[in-house]
Parts: sequence; structure tokens; C-alpha cells
Amino acid sequence: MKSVKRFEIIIERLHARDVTDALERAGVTGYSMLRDVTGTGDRGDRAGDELTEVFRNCCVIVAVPVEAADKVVESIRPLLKAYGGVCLVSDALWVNH
Amino acid sequence: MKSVKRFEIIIERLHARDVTDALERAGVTGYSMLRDVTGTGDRGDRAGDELTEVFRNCCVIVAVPVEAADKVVESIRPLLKAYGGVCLVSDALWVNH
Amino acid sequence: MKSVKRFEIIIERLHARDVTDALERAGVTGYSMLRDVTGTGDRGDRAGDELTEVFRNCCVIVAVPVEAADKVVESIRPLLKAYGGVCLVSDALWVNH
Amino acid sequence: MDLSLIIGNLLNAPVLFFLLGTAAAWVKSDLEIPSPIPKLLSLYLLLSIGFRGGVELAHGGLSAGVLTMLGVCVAMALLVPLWSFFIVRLRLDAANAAAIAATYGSVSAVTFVTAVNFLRQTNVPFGGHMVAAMALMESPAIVVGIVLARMSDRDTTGPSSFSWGKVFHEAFLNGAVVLLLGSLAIGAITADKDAKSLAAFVDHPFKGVLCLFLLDMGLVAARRMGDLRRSGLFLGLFAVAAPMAHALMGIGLAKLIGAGVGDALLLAVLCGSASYIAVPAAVRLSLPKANPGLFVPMALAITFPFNVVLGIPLYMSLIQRWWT
Amino acid sequence: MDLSLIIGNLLNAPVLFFLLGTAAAWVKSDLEIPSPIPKLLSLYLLLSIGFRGGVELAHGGLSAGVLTMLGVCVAMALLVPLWSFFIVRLRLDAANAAAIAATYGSVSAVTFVTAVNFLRQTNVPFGGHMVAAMALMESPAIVVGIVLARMSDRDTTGPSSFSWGKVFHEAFLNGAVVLLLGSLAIGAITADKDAKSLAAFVDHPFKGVLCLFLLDMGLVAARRMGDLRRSGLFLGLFAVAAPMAHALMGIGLAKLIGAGVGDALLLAVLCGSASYIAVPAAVRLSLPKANPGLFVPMALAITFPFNVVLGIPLYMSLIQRWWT
Amino acid sequence: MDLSLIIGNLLNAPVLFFLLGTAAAWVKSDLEIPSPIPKLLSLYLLLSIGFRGGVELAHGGLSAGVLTMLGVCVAMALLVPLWSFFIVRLRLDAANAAAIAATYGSVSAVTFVTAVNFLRQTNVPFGGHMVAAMALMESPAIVVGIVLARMSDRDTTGPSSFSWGKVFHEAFLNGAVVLLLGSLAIGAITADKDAKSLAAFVDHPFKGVLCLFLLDMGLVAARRMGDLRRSGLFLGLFAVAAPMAHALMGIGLAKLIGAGVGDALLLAVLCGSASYIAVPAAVRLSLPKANPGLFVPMALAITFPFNVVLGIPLYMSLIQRWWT
Ligand SMILES: Nc1ncnc2c1ncn2[C@@H]1O[C@H](COP(=O)(O)O)[C@@H](O)[C@H]1O
Ligand SMILES: Nc1ncnc2c1ncn2[C@@H]1O[C@H](COP(=O)(O)O)[C@@H](O)[C@H]1O
Ligand SMILES: Nc1ncnc2c1ncn2[C@@H]1O[C@H](COP(=O)(O)O)[C@@H](O)[C@H]1O
Ligand code: NA
Ligand code: NA
Ligand code: NA
Repeated sequence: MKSVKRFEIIIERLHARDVTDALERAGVTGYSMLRDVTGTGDRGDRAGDELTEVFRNCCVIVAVPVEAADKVVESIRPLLKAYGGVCLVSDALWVNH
Repeated sequence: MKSVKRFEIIIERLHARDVTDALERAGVTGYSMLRDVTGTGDRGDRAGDELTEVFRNCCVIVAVPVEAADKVVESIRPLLKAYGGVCLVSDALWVNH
Repeated sequence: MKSVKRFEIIIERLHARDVTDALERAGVTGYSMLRDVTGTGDRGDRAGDELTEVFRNCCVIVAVPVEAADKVVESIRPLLKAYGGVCLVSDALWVNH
Repeated sequence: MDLSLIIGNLLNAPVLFFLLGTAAAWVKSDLEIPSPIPKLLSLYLLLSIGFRGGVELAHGGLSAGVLTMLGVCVAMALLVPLWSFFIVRLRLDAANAAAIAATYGSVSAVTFVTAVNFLRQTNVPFGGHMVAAMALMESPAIVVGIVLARMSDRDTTGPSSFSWGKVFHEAFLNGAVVLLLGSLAIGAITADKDAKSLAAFVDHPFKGVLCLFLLDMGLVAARRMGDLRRSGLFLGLFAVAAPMAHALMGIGLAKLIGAGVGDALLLAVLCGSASYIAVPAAVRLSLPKANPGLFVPMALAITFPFNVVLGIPLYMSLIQRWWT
Repeated sequence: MDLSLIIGNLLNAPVLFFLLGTAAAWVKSDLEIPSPIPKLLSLYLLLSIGFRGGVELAHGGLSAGVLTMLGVCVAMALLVPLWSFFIVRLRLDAANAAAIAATYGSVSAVTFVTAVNFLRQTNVPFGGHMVAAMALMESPAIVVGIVLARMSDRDTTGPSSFSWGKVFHEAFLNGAVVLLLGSLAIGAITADKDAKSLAAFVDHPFKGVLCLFLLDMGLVAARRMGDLRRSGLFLGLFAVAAPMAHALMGIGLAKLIGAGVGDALLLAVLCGSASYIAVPAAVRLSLPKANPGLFVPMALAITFPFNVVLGIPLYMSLIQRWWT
Repeated sequence: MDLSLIIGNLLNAPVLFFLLGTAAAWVKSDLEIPSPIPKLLSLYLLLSIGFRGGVELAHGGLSAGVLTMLGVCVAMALLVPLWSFFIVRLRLDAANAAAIAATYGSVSAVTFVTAVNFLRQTNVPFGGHMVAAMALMESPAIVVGIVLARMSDRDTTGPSSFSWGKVFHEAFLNGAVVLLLGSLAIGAITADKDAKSLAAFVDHPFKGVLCLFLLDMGLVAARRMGDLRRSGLFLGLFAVAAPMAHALMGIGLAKLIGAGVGDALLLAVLCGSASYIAVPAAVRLSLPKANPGLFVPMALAITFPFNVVLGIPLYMSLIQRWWT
């Protein structure tokens, strides 16, 4: 098992593509996405109506080697600044296969 | 980046509202929710038929400042006692924006 | 609150059943599942078309007592070897109820 | 016993799709109707049955006979959970007895819809007010069940957050009741103007949607059958005896008040069916100690298939004998 | 004022289902139409309205009158956001003013569809080219809004990643526009061959699907009403005055170019309606500083209900007076 | 070559909606048909085609000609993967060759459904037993593919958990096969009673639902086209040559056994189409070393569009020449 940093990025679903693009630019080759996330935060309710993706979030989960973590943070931060959302970072072990 | 506690609360979807109400009473202003979670636990299978929300879970994710964690635990515990479910707490860093 | 290990297993939805079977064989009695997860990894895009579950992932979340963690790792590893996917392990506290 | 009616019912597309679903689940096929498609189908069925009921109600009007029928229905919805509670209480604790009582006192909309389809197929007329009756019978049993549970054991009703307001809200304003009554009202209001232009949506696909929904019910019911081991012989017997007993009472009452054949069958089905959609949610909120692994499989994996496959033609053959 | 038209519209199944949804949300019923069912309904409505528009366009052809109408529509789509911006700018910053301007310059497909249903019901003919007009009016306002915002404050348009390419892409290639124009083209191409065989899908369930979709719109609109407190009286007034003013202009222009009664109503509705599906997404991407808690509830919880419940019959009664 | 048939097919609503989907994906529009709507559409198409096939089978009966046709179909489902395996094996490893063999030996239900729609439109009759033939051709190729892979390389078939029981289960009891055969049986059983009352559900919206589903197929196929670079020229050619060769064989066999024009076209399409729904799942479970990034895009992004846009009218024009 290998030490990694686990990122969890919650942002409007409209920006899902921006997040994965930013991750790819930061050299990330694997990530997962949950596409049906609702929530509440500084920018009000994102209660999930189907009418527009503005009121629906997604959650991107990425595990990266510890040394790559800073680069990922820097790639995500401008998106959070522009559009809001949350990015949590924690420690995890990756089960090798 | 700021140290936070990350909560993950898995409970019958029927009680989603109770959880967010409890969180709001505990002073939490932001949370996220996954509304389509299945599972198995002490109370049997929650395999997710559409007929009734009794057999479907949700998952609430909340990051709070470390010092607010106890209050959140206390607000959630009675719901777990009454209805079952799981609440996991872990450490994380919050990427400022 | 009790220390536990939190597992997060992301794998093709086709193999969801194999994962929960393996967990049950390893003595796990409770787990949760997210059934609509997309992603990218070594095996290419899993972008989530509805036509076949081959291009859609699921995510299984399990919390187990610290001492049971190794057994869970061993039960999951052959599946990751055969089918790909990711398994992350982290520390968490379980709120008793 | 009129076997031809039973066999005729068995060789009926909706019932066959139900059996197909059951069979698919038994052989562990991966056939599935993923969420929220079943929700769409059930919204459609409720809207359709409500709207058509409203249109017919507008044409038929609110006669004394109609009001008597509605009264009988509400009375049964209040009484059925009463005796059910005391029978089940012989074996189970108060919370579970109350949950089962509420389940059998309330109604199954899909059983009702299947009976309506059965009547339409055999060209037996029935009154639009029976839809109103169904809507009225959804909720009272929930309240009765909770009252009984609290009377026999104050402790059954969950956490401090218990409130009668919440109970009534959950019982009377759940989505199924609101959509049913709303569509009924809209059907009654727009009977002349919209009935024709909506027919292509409300009438034509009805039977097909019912087939698809019953396919899903078959899949779900078969999966829940595994849970039945837990419930034991007593509850298994109750789940077959109760619909028959209650349907018989319904038939007797229908005869007493001089209802027609179609209305009599629907009353039998309303009394004899058990809820597995609205009640479990309401009960889970108010009686968290009741085990949904008991009362849901009873209603869904025994009573529902029994009524749909055998009960409806059985009740009908009884009624036909008695009425002619 | 012709009250009978308004009451007639109120007693119309689609409008009643909208009100049922609103009522259900007010009493906090758990009635819900879970995602992605509303998406399916709106895909259907767009496909249906597009295809039928195409068929009618193929029969009617592209006359000078049709081209004039399309020109008028595009002109209104460019001008409405212009004055709207300067009016709202009196109170709000550039980003929010631009977002509201784009919202009111663009159109609401569901309002249009409801008006089409209104016309069909009253047997008033209208041209298939009005569907093309709707498709043409979806996007220009978005571009105008963003141009205005950037002109008055370079800083409004988000992060460094801003690009006009993205804006145009989002404005002109969003799913609604593509499906609408695509179905229109397919309808026009296959008018003779497929119109009949597709009628059972495209025409018959149309009104019923509209009812179901408006039920959901009622639920969503009522939930968004809570957000309106934030927007204050000024924006509340704007959300009622703007549709009326723009619809009036539309009616005037329709008279000027000699359009028929049906086309005049549709032009009024196109000018008077505000977008809450395509525009919010495009605006959120290009003007991240604009608060969707302002412009969405204005369009969804005030302007949309106003148009559907009162506006359409009001505009119609005006047109009928003026045209005869 | 009869160009008018090809152009006629191209100007056909379902094909145009497929092309619209492709175009929308190419311009990167956000048009999408979110899950599980495509699942609902495909459940509907399978149920509809199965039920109608059953009704027609009940009327036509099981003649010797029908049984011969079914035998030919099963034989082709066993033979096609055989030679396909050895051809592809020239370039790829055993697991991938087996996966591609299984893909081309099995059938594409949507291609079949599109061909059925093509026949209905041109009023060419065909037998209900062809639906049974499709159901019979879904599974054998999967088993043949896995046998071949294991024979040439024991190691191809994944982890220790491999079991023939699982393979057969996955091959013969997957949801599509169960629903298709179930609906066929129900259609045959209830042919007289239910065919009419279900027609409004099973027949009328058929073509429209096909349009919507093909729109989604266009979106998905275009997205998968990017993966084709990986597959190289050899596989690209195979994906066009195989359907043509297999369809030709099918046509030859149809002539040999004296089948009608409609049945001949359907046999050609069954032989010539490749599976991208049932096979990928079964193959992924049994041959985890096979890369779904190869065999899925071949079937979905080349063979499927080829058959739907060009193949069907091409095969038809051949058959028409030969039969008359
Ligand atoms: N403290 C939090 N914990 C978990 N999720 C959050 C939190 N704050 C915000 N979110 C999520 O992030 C989304 C955007 O947040 P915001 O930009 O603050 O409105 C919200 O809709 C929530 O889904
Ligand atoms: N050990 C566990 N790890 C992850 N999720 C669990 C665990 N135990 C229970 N759950 C989830 O919590 C829900 C309720 O659990 P319970 O109240 O124990 O039936 C289950 O349906 C699962 O979704
Ligand atoms: N680094 C990662 N972080 C998060 N999820 C990942 C990562 N790598 C792969 N995944 C997920 O695991 C699935 C299978 O991965 P793979 O077997 O590498 O193709 C992918 O489709 C992703 O959903
Ligand atoms: Na009952
Ligand atoms: Na407008
Ligand atoms: Na084939």
C-alpha cells in the first residue's frame, strides 16, 4: 500500500469539465466523479432541480501521490475562487493491484 | 489550507431532512448530499427499490472547523440512535478560496 | 467514538456483486454503495453510457474495525488485479449509537 | 368456484408481466427497471386513474349512494387496523403490531389499478367515486396504528422529536394522496373540455404502463420474498387470511348498501389490499422501532401477489354469484 | 378585459396541474418528480414542438411574411436585453444586470409550449415558423448580456479562462437549441413520409406530457419563491412589468407586419417570457459573479407563473380585440 | 445499386435523429439523454418488439419453415464467431479476438428494431418468429468466444473465480434476453385478448421512441469514435467488412431456405449486426483481459452506424433484385 492524498472536490456540475481539464493539466491520469450531488453553502441552496445544472453539484474524487498534491491544489484553487465550491484533502493508503 | 473535520453520515433517505435540520441547528452552514445510496447494515438490506424510500439511504458530507466537531456529533447521535445509520469522522484539510 | 478503517472501492458496476460477496466472505456485515460513478483511469474512460454497465463504475464504502482491515484488503486485492479499479484506505472515527 | 375467471386472469398481460418479473428475479437475471423509472410509471398510473375518476365523478355526480360508499370506505379504513392490531399483538410487540395494522388498514394503489384494468377488460362499469374512496382510505389507518401503538406502549414512538403534526402531515399530505386527489379534482373540473384531448395520454397507454410497472413489482416482490423467512408462519398466514377476510367484509358491505358489481369488486380490493408505498414511509418516521423487514415483505411479497393473481378473480366470482 | 378567457385558461388541465404542483410544494407534501424525469419530459416537448413546426413549415414554405417575422424576432431578442440591462443597472451591479437582461431577452420554451397548447385548444392556427423563431431567440440575448457586462465592467466575467468561443458555444449549441432546430429540420425533411407515422408519438401525448411537466414546474417554482425575499420589490416589479411590456411590444410589431392572431400570440409570449433553463447555465459560466439566486427565481417563480396563468389569456384577449 | 433506397433510408426520421445525435456530439453540444432514460427506451423497444412478435407468432404458428429459419439463425450464431476469431487472431491476442468474435456473432437489438421499422414503413411483411430468432442469437456467440479463448490460452479468463455456470448465466439470462423472450411468450399467450388493448402502448409510440433512442445512440456512438484511433486500420476494416460479409451469407441462406423478402432482410441484419449491450457485459466478466475500448467502439461507432445508415437499404436492394 502506497501513501496518497485524497481530494474531494464539490462544485456546480456545470464546472465538472473545468475540474477534470484542470486535473489533466496537472498531470492527473485517474479520477472518479459522482454526478448527482446536492448541497448548501455560501452561494445558497443547490437543491437539485432538473431544469438547470446551476442548482446541482458534482463531486470529483482523486487520489494522487503525496508529492503531486500541491500541484493539484494549485490547479483547483482558481476554479474555487471563480465559481465557489469545496475542496477537501486527506491522507489515505492506496491498495496496490 | 485549514484543518477541518469531515463527517460522512449514511442514513435512510427518509431522514435526510432530519439530518440537515440537526446540522443547521448545530450551526453548520454548508453540507453536501448524495441522494442515491444503497447498503446493508444491522437493520438489513437497503437495496434501493423505488417503491418506498425506506429501502434507500442517503449520504451527507459535512466539513466543519475542528472546534465545531463535538457539537455536530451531539446533534447527529440521537438520530442514529432512533433510526440507525452510520456516522464517520475523519481529518481533512480545506483548500481556501 | 471508535477507531475504524474506512475503505472506498471504485470498480466497474458489473463487479459490484463480486465486491460485496468478497466483503461478506471477509466477515463485513455493513457497507454502503453509490451506484452511479463515472471516471477515468488506466483502463480508459468510464464515462457512463447507459448502454452497458462496462462503462460505469460504482463506489463501495466500508468502515471496519482497525484489526479487520488487513483481511478486507486481502479479499479485495484479487478483484482489483483482475478487473482494475481503486481501493483507498483511511482512518476514521465511528460515532457510536 | 369459477376457475375460468381465475385462469382468464392468469392469462392476462399485466398478470403475466408480474409473473415474468418474479421469474426473472428467481433465476437471478440482471433484468432491472432502474430508479426512477418505476416512480414515473406510478406517477402516471396515479394521475391517470385520478383524472379518469374525476371525469366520471363529474358525470355521475355526488348522489346519496356515493356518499354512503365513501362513508363505508372510511369506516373500514378505521376499523381494519383496529382488529388487525389486536390479532398481531398476540405475537409481536406494539410497534410491529401497529405497523402491520396500518399496512393492512391502508390500501394498495397498484392492486386497485389492476382491478380497474380487470373491470375495463370485462366491460363491467364502476363509479369514478371509487377513486376518491381509495384516496380517502390511504391515510386513516396510519393514524389509527400510531394511536394504538402509543396507547399500549408510550415508548414505541421514536425519539423526542415525535409530533402529531408530523404524523398527520405524513399521513394526509404524502405525494400519492396529493397527486390522486389533485388529478381527481382536475378531472372533475375539466371533464368536458379536457377529457378528450387528454385521452391519448391518460387512457391509451394505461394498460401498457401497468404491464411495465407490474414487471417491476414482480422483480421487487420476488427479491423481498427472501425476507419472509424472518416473519414466520403466523405472519405468513395473516398475510393471506387478512386480504380474504377483509375483502369478504367489503363484499358484504357492498351488498348491504346496494352497490353495483364493479363498485363491489373495488371495495373488496380496497379492503383486502395492503399498502407498501405510503405506509412504510409514514410508519418508519413515526414508529422507528417497527421492523420494515416484516411489514413490507408481508404486503409486497404475499398479499400483493395473492390479490393480483388470485384475489381479484376470486372476489369477482363471489360477487357475480351473489349479485345475480 | 375579457375575464372569460382568463377563467377559461385557469380551468384548463395544464394550468391546473401547475397550480397543483405549487399547492403541493406549499403544504410541503413529499410529492416529487425525481430527476431525470423532468428532463425526459422536456426533451419530449422540444422534440414534439420542433418536429411539428418543421412539418408545418414544409407545408407553409418560407414566404416573405415568414422571413419578416423571423427578422422581427431576432431584433427583439437583441433589443430587449439592451433596455432591460440599463433599467436593472439602476439598482444592481453590471454582472447581475447583464444576467437579468439575458434572462428576459431569451425565451421560455415551456411558456411557448403552453401557448401553443392554448391555441390548439381554441383552434386558432399558427405558423410552424414560430418554432424556428423561438429557436432563434434563445441565444442572442446571452451574447448581448455578456457584451454589456464586459463593456461596463471588464471584471465581471470570471476567471482568466473567459473566451468568446466558449460563450458562443454555450449560447448557440446548448442542448435545447440543437434538439429544437434538429427536430424542426427533420420534421421539414420528412414531412410527407413520417408525419403520420410519428403522430401517435409526437401529437397524441403532447398535452398530457405538458400537464406532467407543469406539475413539476409548479413544485420547483414554489420552492424557488422563498428566494424571492432576497430580490426585493424592485426586481419583483420588474419580473411582472417586463413580460407585460415586452408582450405588448410583440403584439404591436405583429400588427405592424400583419401577422395572424395565432402568430401574434406566440410573438407576444416569446417577447414576454424569460429563460430559466438555457440562460442560467450559459450565464453562470460566463458571468460567475451574477447571483443565480436572483435571476432564476425572478424568471421561474414570478414571470413564468404570471405568463402561464394570466399572461397568455390576457395577451389573447388584447389581440382578439385589436385584430377584429 | 439502388441509390433511391439508400437516400430514402437517409431521409427517414429515425436515421436522421441518429445523425442529429452524432452531429450534436461532434459540435460538443451539451445535449444529453441522461441515464436511465435510454434504459427506459430500450426496455420499451424490447417489450414492444417481443410482444408483437409473439402475437404474430401465435397467428402464424410454428411451421417447418419457421423451425428451419430458427435453426439457420442458431447455426450462424455459432459459426460467425468461429471464423471471426481466427481472422482477428491474426493481429490480436486470444482474449481480444474472442471478445470481438463474440461481439460480431451476437446481434444488435436496435439494428434489428430499425430494420423492422424500415419494413413496416415500406409495408413489407415479416414473420413474428424472427423476433424469436433474434433472442436465440443473442447468447451462443458469447459461449463460443469464451470456449475459443480458453482453448487457445487458458490464462485469458480472469481470476480464479471463473466458472462456466456464471458464463451461461450471464449469456442466457441477461435482462435483454429474458425481457424479449418473456414478452414474446406473453404476446403469444394473450394474442387474441390483449393485442388490441395494448396496441396503443406497444405499437403507436414505437417509431417515436426509436427516434429518441437513436438520438441517444448517435450521441454515444460519436463519443466512442475517439476510441477508434486505438483500434487501427485492421479492426476498422473488419468492422465494415464483417457486417457486409455476414449479411451476404444471411441473404444467401435465406434464399436457400426460401424465406420471404422481409425475413431475408431481418436475417441479413441479424447476421451482419454486432452486439454492444449484452456482449460487453458478459465478456467483461469472463474475459477481463479483453479491452472494451476495442470491441465496443468497433460495434457501436462503426458497424452500428454502417448498418443503420447504409447497410439496411443496401441489403434490401440486393434482396429485391434477387427475389424478383
Ligand atoms: N462545509 C461544507 N461541507 C460539505 N460540503 C459543502 C460545505 N460547504 C459547501 N459545500 C458544498 O459545496 C457547494 C458549493 O458551496 P458554496 O460555493 O459555498 O455555495 C455547496 O452547494 C455544497 O454542496
Ligand atoms: N460498516 C459500515 N460501513 C459503511 N456503511 C455502513 C456500515 N454499516 C452500515 N452502513 C450503512 O448504513 C446503513 C444503515 O445501517 P444500519 O442502521 O446498521 O442498518 C446501511 O444500509 C449502510 O448503507
Ligand atoms: N487516481 C484515482 N483517483 C480516483 N479514482 C480513480 C483513480 N484512478 C482510477 N480511478 C477510478 O477507478 C476506475 C478504474 O480505474 P482503472 O482500473 O485504473 O481504469 C476509474 O474509472 C476511476 O473511476
Ligand atoms: Na386494506
Ligand atoms: Na423574452
Ligand atoms: Na451478428
